[in-house]
Amino acid sequence: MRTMVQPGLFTDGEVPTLLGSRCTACGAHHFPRHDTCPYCATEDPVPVELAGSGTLWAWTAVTSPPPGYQGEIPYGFGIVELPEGIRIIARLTESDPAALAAGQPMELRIVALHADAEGNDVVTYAFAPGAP
Amino acid sequence: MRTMVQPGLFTDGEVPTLLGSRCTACGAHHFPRHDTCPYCATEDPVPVELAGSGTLWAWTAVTSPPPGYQGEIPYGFGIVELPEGIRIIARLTESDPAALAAGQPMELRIVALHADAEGNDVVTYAFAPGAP
Amino acid sequence: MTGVVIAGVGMHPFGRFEGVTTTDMGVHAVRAALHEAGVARGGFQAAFCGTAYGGVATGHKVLSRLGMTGMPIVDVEAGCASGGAALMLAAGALAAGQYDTVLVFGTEKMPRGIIRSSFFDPWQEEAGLAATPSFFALRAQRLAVTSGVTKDHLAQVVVKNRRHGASNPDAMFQKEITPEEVLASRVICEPLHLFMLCSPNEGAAAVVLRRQADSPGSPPPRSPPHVTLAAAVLRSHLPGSVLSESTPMSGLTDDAVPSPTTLAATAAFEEAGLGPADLDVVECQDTDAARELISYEEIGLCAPGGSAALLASGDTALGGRLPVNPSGGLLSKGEPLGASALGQVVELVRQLRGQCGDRQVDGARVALSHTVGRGANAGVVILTR
Amino acid sequence: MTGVVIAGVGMHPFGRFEGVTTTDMGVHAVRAALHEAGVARGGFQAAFCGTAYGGVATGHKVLSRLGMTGMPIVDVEAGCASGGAALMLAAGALAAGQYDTVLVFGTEKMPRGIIRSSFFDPWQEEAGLAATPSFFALRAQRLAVTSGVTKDHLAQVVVKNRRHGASNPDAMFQKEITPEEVLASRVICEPLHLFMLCSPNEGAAAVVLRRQADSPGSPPPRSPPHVTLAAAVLRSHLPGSVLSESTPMSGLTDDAVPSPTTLAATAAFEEAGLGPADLDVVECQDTDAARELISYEEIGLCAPGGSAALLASGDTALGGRLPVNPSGGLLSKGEPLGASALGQVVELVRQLRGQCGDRQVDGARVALSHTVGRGANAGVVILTR
Ligand SMILES: [Zn+2]
Ligand SMILES: [Zn+2]
Repeated sequence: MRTMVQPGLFTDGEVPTLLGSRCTACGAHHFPRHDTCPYCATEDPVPVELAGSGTLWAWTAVTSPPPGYQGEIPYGFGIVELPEGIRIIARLTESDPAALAAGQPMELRIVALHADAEGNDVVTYAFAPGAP
Repeated sequence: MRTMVQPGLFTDGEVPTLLGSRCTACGAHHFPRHDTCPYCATEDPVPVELAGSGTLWAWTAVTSPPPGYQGEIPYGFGIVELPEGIRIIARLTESDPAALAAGQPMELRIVALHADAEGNDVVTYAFAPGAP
Repeated sequence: MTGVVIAGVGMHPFGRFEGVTTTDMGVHAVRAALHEAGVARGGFQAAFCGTAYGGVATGHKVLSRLGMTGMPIVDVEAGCASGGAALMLAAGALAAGQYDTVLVFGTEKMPRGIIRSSFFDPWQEEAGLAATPSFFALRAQRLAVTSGVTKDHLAQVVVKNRRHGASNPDAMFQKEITPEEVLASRVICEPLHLFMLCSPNEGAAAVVLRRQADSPGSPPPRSPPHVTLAAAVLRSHLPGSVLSESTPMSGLTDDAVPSPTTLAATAAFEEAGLGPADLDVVECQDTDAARELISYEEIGLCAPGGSAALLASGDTALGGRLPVNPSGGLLSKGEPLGASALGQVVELVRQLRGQCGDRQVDGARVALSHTVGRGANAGVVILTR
Repeated sequence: MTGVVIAGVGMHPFGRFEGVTTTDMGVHAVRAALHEAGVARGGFQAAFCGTAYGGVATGHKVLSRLGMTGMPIVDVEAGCASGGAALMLAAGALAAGQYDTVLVFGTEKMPRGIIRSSFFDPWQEEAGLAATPSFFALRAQRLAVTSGVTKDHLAQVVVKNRRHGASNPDAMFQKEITPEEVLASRVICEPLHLFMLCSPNEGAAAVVLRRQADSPGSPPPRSPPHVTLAAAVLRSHLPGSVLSESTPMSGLTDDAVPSPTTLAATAAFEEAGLGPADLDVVECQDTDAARELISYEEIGLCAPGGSAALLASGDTALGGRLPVNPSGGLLSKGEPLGASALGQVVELVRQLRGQCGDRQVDGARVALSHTVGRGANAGVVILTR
């Protein structure tokens, strides 16, 4: 069985998506979903599914486990720019910084973090190098 | 073996004493020892041994273990007035509030709290009903 | 007088709310207060957030969620008086002309179970001296000596406040209780029984303050009667009393040292140009039943030693001369540290506006809020209309 | 101008001090500052204490030990900018005429090991996204793109600050380091190596502020040259940057949103009636080596994109046109959150007085202190003599 690290962040289907929102007043996109637009304080953003692919904007690798993390190290950590005009903080499947390049295509994946007490795989969103 | 819950608070001899200080400027007594008088801010209190007996000023009993406490419950908890003109918060050996009375004589005792990891008795100061 | 008016208030009920975060509650209260004040994004220039357990950047998380950041946001911790401290800072900054409009809020989810306070040293814990309710019990016992307070009086405080709280939709306990039920609850520390102690819990409260000079000549359409902040004072303890909220290990036999509450109340009355006789309604610290009675004496609602008699007279119950804790007090509401002082202010603003329904104090024009807690800090706020 | 002067400063060295408590360190720093200001018991009317990990009533414990309580004591938490927030509140209250003299101090013992911040949600921790140094690394990597900053530049920041710190008796590391040693330390997160990150540690700092109107016409005998608080500003973040200290999970591709540091610096320069060109010495946030370079650009010490060139010019080293972090910065001193901002102020006051010996910036007359941390909060203080 798979269990999401947090409900409401992403869908875990064949083609996964990130669950964001869009402000109907200023047009900005948000991730995770907001009930108030952080950019203009309008209170009625609409839920949207964000694009599943984007380009790499910044990246590094985490080499020792941060607080509360039980998965494997090292892992990639970076920022992916989506066509909606937003940048997302995310895990990267590639943990060798030298194997990545600015602007390269990235695709959304759902990846396993660790097994929980019931033996379920806890999964989260991540980006992987994609087809050019 | 016995070990003090905190060094510098009391002596653990045949006739135990509380280790206080006295302000040479305003004459007030302190417990525990202070390096600055809390009452007049003078910086040179002198160390003194406080009287080993006093009178009961207020008391109750603790019936469930407070945070960080590993000893037995219930135990007495109260305030004893010493002839130096100070009132001391202390454990009481008597845990039945009905067995105590305002103004009754109290005597200093060193009592065991619990055994530490090495099997030593951790001891602290307490007051017991004394001879009238 | 501070020259500051209350432009709006908001509240998240006090209680236990599974799945609702500290931020969620803060957003709820702040949104309500801003709405009432007619203040939108950009309409205030600083924010003060009271919290004790909210953690890093509590205020920022609330305002980020609302899309309202950029201004100074300061998180303030002053124990039970956190909200009072935040109000004092905000009022001072407004009076200085630093800002025109300031947001003050508090939000808190108290940990469950016995709360381990970082206030005590490890040896105090190990020796069993970090027994918070015991200190309350010793104060209650002394009150029997100085003021003739009996267990029946203590039960009566609970009965009164729970009766008041029964009509407060923001209270945790909205149900009356009998003296017999109070005295049948288990003894925590003689003379205090379980129901004589308030419950640590969760909640949020928010207040928008505005400089009077910048207030419109007539209140905006949505606005109820103008409430003015006549004083907001914070004081710490002076050494001397072994039973002070500063929780020392010793004290003097000299009983003449004023409490932090007396220091704060005296300064607040002076700032407001008012005295105890001018008060119509009071919200005071009732962490335990005895604490309410001590507050009567320390604030000056009665002479020293007179608290049992004042309670017995019925004056401090709804319908009496000077209702105390018409909200139900902490004994009905519970105590979310960072929010409790502002929760009192919200209640009193609503009392002064005449919005309190069944628990309304008729014609209230002058109100006092009082909190005091470990540190020690005492906060006293006086409001008028 | 705030109309406020620095009457005295004091400091407990930054480092690791086994058996010395948060209170002990605060007492040490406060006592020194009060002594320098010639202020005794009763000589100040309010106290503001910055701390993040000190726990309940941190300020009260320090002042209780000194026998100086009764006045309002407020504990302030604003992350790395806690001290800056406390200074801003104190300066505002003095300017408002609420007080004549105010004590501001910060004291901190940071937990050892990886610090678990309550800032992040549990799911962020579980997903490995609560990786604080990684955010710093991403900022450093972007700085390579926008400003041509290389690993050699990052190493050079460390070398410069450690050289400065070698003559600071209050610093944790008082030993120079070579670029080779920096680059040989292990990689924490590309491009950041271990020695490019500051160490969380322990320490305290204190400042006594006085309203100018109440200062004696001529400084008291013991007093060194008068230092004036020209500005003390705190700002939070505006949303937009995914790499903001507010640590959002997403941001916009719009890069035009000003950082909290830029907001605070702009407001501080305006309040002081000064600009970056007027500065003689700066202490800025160097949590990591890249952060110092980002600070150059955000404060306006150089144009956007110019930080690598400014560093390479040698201008920001001791002996250069505008020395930055003459104290050695956090890279030499370590970072006790609640004390770090006031530690900068202590250093700058001593620089303006000409008391800094081997690390003295000759003839310094205008100084700027800058801190920024999670929240986000940025504090900027400008001092002049
Ligand atoms: Zn919007
Ligand atoms: Zn003295």
